[in-house]
Amino acid sequence: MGYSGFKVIKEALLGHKGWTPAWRDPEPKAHYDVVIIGGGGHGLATAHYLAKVYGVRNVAVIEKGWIGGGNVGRNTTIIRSNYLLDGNEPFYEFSLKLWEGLEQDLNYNAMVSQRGIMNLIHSDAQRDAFIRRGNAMILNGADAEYLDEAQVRAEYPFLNFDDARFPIKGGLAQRRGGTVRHDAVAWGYARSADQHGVDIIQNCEVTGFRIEGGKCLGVETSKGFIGAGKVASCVAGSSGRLMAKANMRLPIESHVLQAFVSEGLKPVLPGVITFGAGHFYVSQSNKGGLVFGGDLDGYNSYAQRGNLPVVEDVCEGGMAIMPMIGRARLLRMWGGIMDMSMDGSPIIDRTHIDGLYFNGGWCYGGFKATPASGYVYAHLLANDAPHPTATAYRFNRFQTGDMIDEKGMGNQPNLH
Amino acid sequence: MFVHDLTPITALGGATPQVETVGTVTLSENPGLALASVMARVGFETECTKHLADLLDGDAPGPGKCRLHDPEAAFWMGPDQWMVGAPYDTHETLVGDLKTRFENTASVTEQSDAWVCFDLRGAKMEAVMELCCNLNIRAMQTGDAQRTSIHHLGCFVLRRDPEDGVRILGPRSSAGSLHHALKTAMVSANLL
Amino acid sequence: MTQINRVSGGQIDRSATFKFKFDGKSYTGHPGDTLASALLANNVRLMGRSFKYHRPRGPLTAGSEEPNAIVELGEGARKEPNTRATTAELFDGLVANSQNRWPSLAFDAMAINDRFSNFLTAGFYYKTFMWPAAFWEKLYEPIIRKAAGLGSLSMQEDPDVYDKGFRHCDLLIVGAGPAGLMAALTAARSGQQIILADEDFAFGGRLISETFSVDDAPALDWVKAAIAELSSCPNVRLMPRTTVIGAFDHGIYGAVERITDHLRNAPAGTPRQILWRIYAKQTLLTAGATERPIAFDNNDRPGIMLAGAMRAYVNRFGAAPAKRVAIFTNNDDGHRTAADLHAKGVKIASVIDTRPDAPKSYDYEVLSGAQVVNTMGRLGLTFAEVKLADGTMRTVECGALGVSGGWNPNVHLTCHQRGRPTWNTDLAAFVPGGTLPPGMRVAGAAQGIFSTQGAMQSGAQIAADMLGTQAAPSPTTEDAPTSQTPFWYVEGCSRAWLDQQNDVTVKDVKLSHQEGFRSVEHLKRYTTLGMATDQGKTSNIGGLAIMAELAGKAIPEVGTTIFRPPYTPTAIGALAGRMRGKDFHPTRLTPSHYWAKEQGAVFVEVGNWLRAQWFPRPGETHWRESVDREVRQTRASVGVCDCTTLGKIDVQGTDAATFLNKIYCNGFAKLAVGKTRYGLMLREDGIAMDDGTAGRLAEDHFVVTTTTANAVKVYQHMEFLRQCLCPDMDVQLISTTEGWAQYAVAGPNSRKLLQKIVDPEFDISNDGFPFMACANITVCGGLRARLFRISFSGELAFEIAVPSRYGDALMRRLMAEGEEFDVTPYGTEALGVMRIEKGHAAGNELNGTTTALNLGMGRMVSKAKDSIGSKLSERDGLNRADALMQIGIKPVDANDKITAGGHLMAKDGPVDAAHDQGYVTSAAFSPSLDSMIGLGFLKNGSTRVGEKMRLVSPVTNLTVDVEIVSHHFVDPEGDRVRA
Amino acid sequence: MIINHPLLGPRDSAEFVYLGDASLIDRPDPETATPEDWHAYAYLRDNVAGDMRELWFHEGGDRSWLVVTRNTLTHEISKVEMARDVARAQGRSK
Repeated sequence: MGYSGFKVIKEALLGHKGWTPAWRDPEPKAHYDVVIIGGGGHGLATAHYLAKVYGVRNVAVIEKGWIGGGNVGRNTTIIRSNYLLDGNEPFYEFSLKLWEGLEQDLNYNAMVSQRGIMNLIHSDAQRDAFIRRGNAMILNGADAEYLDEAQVRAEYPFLNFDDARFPIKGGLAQRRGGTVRHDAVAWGYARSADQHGVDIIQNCEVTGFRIEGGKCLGVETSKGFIGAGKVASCVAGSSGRLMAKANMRLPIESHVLQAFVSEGLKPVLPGVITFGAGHFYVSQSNKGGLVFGGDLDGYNSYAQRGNLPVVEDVCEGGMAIMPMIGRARLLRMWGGIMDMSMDGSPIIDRTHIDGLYFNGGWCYGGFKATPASGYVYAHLLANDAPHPTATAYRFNRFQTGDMIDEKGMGNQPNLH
Repeated sequence: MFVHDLTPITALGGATPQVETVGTVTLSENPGLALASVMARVGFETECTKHLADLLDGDAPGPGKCRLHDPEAAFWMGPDQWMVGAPYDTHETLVGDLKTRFENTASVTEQSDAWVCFDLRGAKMEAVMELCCNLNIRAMQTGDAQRTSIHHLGCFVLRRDPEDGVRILGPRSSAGSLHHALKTAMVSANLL
Repeated sequence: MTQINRVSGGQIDRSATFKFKFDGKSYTGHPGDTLASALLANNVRLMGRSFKYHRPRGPLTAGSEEPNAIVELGEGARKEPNTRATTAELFDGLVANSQNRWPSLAFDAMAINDRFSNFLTAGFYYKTFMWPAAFWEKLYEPIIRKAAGLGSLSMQEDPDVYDKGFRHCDLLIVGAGPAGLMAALTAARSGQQIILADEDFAFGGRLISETFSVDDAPALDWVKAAIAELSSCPNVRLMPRTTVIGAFDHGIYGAVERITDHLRNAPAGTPRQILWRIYAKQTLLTAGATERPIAFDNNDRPGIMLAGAMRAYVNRFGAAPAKRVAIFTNNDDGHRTAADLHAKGVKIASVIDTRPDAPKSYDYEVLSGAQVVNTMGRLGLTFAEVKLADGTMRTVECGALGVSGGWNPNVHLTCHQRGRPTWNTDLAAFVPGGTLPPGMRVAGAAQGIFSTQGAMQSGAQIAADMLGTQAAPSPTTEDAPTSQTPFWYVEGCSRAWLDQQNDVTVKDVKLSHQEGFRSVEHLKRYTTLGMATDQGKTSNIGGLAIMAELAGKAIPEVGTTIFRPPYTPTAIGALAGRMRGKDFHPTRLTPSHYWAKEQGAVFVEVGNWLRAQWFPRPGETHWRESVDREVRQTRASVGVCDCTTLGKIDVQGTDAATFLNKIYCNGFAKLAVGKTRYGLMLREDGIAMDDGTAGRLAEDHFVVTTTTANAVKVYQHMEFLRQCLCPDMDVQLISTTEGWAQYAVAGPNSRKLLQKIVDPEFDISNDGFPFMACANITVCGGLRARLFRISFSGELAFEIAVPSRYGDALMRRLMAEGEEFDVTPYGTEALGVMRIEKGHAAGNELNGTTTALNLGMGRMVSKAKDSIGSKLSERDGLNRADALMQIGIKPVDANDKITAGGHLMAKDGPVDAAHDQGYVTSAAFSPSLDSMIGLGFLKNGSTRVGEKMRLVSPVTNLTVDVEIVSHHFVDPEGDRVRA
Repeated sequence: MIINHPLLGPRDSAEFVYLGDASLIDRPDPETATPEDWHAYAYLRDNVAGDMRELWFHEGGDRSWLVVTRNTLTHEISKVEMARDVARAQGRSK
């Protein structure tokens, strides 16, 4: 069923009797061409593009719980493509372009809002690094804008310019960056994939892989064995746990990242702001809540909850840069589990097991990457060759020494 | 002996130490300490501890403890590591004397000027410390010495005689920030 | 205006009268009132508007679970949005305003939404506003954003201060109601350390809102006696106005104590709130229960509130919700409300009880098996429409309607570590589940024990169990059975509200189910049920029950949404405490800081350090003038720079040299005593980590310096090697960064200057103290000092260190003695210029992705020994033929600008990422070359010296022709440093 | 979280700096190790959902490295050892 303003009005007048489920609730078939493990944003996007772009429709997405229950429903909803390295920037710019056409592609309003993102600069070294990054973005066809202190002040007069421990010296803006209604991304992709024939199977947990003679034949699940031509892991956050069932050790650790939302407030923040001298980034949702976050808790965890020190650390950053939020109240906090990779960049690749594919290691870049991740993963699954924008996301880069390390932190995941 | 003509300043930058009183609590900057760390050489842990015990004529302090004693005192810094304190007028000789005493059983390092020392005293001292660090200050006994963090600054807190006094050793370069943190806590504790 | 709804009794202090304002209108109240109780006393029912439909709203509750009566409290910079009138303690001069309405609360233009509610159902926005694409940001979204939100921020800096503190206890008791007080009385006798916290300003919980007696005396007397006894116990800390907001790992609880919110003017400097981190060995949750409503058509009008809340207003606050009140209940609790109100002289219009066998009353009419099916009244309730047992309809006139759908235990804290509550069929409610946070137990109503007597007994008994002591004897009091028959909503044809703040109705839940959003998390996210500032404390269960019914499942099968911290919304200022403004991070000052300030130095933040950036002299108007002069003077004669900020680590022990051999990629074993050597540290992954020097003061004693930025990281790394990789190495480490004031004395006359202060017995001539020498010396007549002959500037240079407290005096002495040489102090800018001129790598080059090879030090990585990172640095990807190499860059036209962050492209040919050849890491104007110069990395750069290229920086609109040169711009042969 | 330090007793985890899996103690023998060994040591992790042995540095305390056995699902800590003792027990020396 198509969604539109007219449809909404029609249904309103007819008492909303005509709305049907956004996706079916099918029982799994015995065999699919592709079984995607993980009904999060990336898994559902992969299904959508597999079916719609690559014409592979005999596809199942199997989800342990309810779709969209992982990080796609737990993030701070920011989209951007302000990356430095050649291995990353083209991919994230591709993603941003897909965001820009998402509603029309999905016939679902995920409220992609290109309200702009601003990275604040607090030191000369930071300025040098951001200028290098801004240039890399432009050279890769993305947009970037360098602002001096006066220009930042003109846009965000309420930031702490005059009593700052680390004064604001400028900013790097990406006007095409912004936010998206995160849950709607999962629902929109699910609805579209479903309409293209994909089976979305919820409450179905993968208990193991059936691997014979070095080939993956399918997955054992809580709803029985499901055969598959190709099995695609797409469970960032739980990659370690899942791939262990295939006896794989990964260059990945699972860490908890907390996110926060304030009570609803009348509009104060036009765009997204990232504090460069503390752990704090913030935007304001369309409902009025300040949505903000900071750094990882820092220790391995699968617990989807964090602890107080990081909550305080983030709020300290918030008060340092936006001292007028002192009387705004933190309403809710939650934790998501990140696949923290060894160089801070993702992995989208075949595994050494024939027919078993992997997509993970998203660190906290996952949400903004959702469309491109699905697209290039679909490309890899359909063609057995990496998409041009994702050629660097290989397992073997750590063996060859071709790390993609934006932050320059090395093989310590909790620092990325 | 030492006739050099350079005038020292205190950690807070003054010619004389600062003393502040808020309500019942007094905070005094104390420049009167010479300090040296003593770290046992591998294989000589026992001998080193023995030397330290002799120096303090008593036991060498164990984990979380300090030995309050004159002229030299010491507190535990880490496994086989102690900080020895003595009156400041020994600062030129302290390290040398310790090296002679400990011989090859320990590595001795000058620490006198690495730290700012504050003495915090008064009836509401515990209330002040509660606002500063996560030590269970009310449970600490005289002779307890813990490292803790005060407003992101790594400090040693020594619970001293009399009962209402603690000595706080913090990083010298941040003396001003530490002083500010302690003072604001004193003001709050006094109003609560 | 008089308080026409005041009734007798209650715990307000009638001897004092407070004046306060709501929406500009003046009212009076008494100490002990909340804003809501005072407004009700003044016959004000309308206190807010709902989020979506802007429906008129009054208080639903008398506590922190309030969804409706939320206001902007205070004015100016102290304005506090979204404050619950039901918990805001009244004080004289309080000013509050309604929010989310325009132009006024009574006439809200946005209420138009209510007319269109049929179009604005759950999730409608996902289905429209999609065409044309560009219109979303331009048209639709701005309208939606403007309409959204509740209260508004003042946009001024919060003028109040907040503290954070730490407390430790053996038992933390959360909630000072009947169970909590009994638990505390029991625990107090154990002599262990006890904290009793309650979010309310008065202890007692339900006891102070009820009329029943305890041990044949008014409950309030018992509460007072209990508090008196507890106050007299030195081991008990009572914390009223303290909300325990979260249960975190291993018994750490967050609690916010409100210090001044209820005071008109607190003494200056008093913290507004304190965030306590409570370390509790054990915790007893006695947080009571929250009453739940029944959904029926138009159940959201001002005047409709929970029956238990009505009792609180009448019994505790002496404020009747209206003159004429009706009750709608499915349990005996509603009848208790009717009786209490009746006793206070409030007219009970009738009690509508869904049960056919409802208890009778002689005082007022009881309608058994009846239901409220609709209500009327534009800005406040006027009539309730009742469907009687026989199906006939009846209109009941009333200004308030008390609704009682039973009670839900406050299980929130038990869920903070993702434990799920379990369904109790007798109570038709969720009770604390099997997996509580370790160390936590639950008693009283929070555990589902709803009788007061039972709650008191359980509180005492469980506290006794936890502490291994005797339970305090429980008094005899109300002990009614507390089974609850579930009754969630009245089938209707209009809208019945579940989440009153977010305007989620029964219809929305049905639509959610119809569209396949059936898991409880989907329901919540699709309809926004329970996402409002009250976190669904009164609404989640109703939505859940209806979804269960639609899905034909039992409620527990549908599941429950996990309650997350904080228990109630918490001021961000309180969570930040003192770490804001200039106190955000501690500030580190160098030993010469006070002197530099006297000189009028300009300072810059370098990590937590403040360093002198340059020293302007009279007449110098632009920073470049000062910096250029500092460079010229230093290179021409002598300059002094405070380099204390460099990390210093004392490395001692018989294995010290072996240890450094492992830490540095180049060799240190053979370094002679009295010599210093440059060292490069790699991470285990083969990337450069840090660089610095190590001076050997004795066979078994080195002094290692690190960069300012990496001092802490390098120390950790060394301890890791010492303790985890080489546990038997005889090496001892300690930081001495703070202990020594260290100054670089650089320039052709640096030796002459130093000779004036170094004591004569020390020979610092070029033969006596050659390049890279180091020694313990004395200065100024015997002060112990350390001298290193090392150079960052490329000049003949020394670094001299004295104990920190003498640093100030030494700097003054160097300046005085240096006058004859026209000595200059120089700051970080000149330091940077000179190191770029010399081609020394610094932070911009050691950026965490560069190798020794990139830095032009590939040959330094010794193959003769094992060192951290040497093996992985051999990987192909780090040793490609076209690897980036450090180079120097000069504009072809000396007047052109060079910018760090610019990228290097072939002189002609396309400018894009595909043709990127390298980038500029550092740039500065070089007074020595009278041109801008830069350092950078270029593919295969070492072989491309002399090549002309294009430097592009589109983000700063710069394109410059540049020449690739050696990165040693000044004195490439190093003659000066050896002079 | 609270880490029960073998020498100092219960200490807030905020005083510590986290490194990662305790397998980082098992640095390959430079004489015999293959590139694969180095790759596995530096980059591959078990990342267990359950009891994990991990390295914490007591930055704000006695500067000891600790090996903490902690459950990554519940955060429960079942064992805390001095890393130096662990390293010796695993045969590391100089």
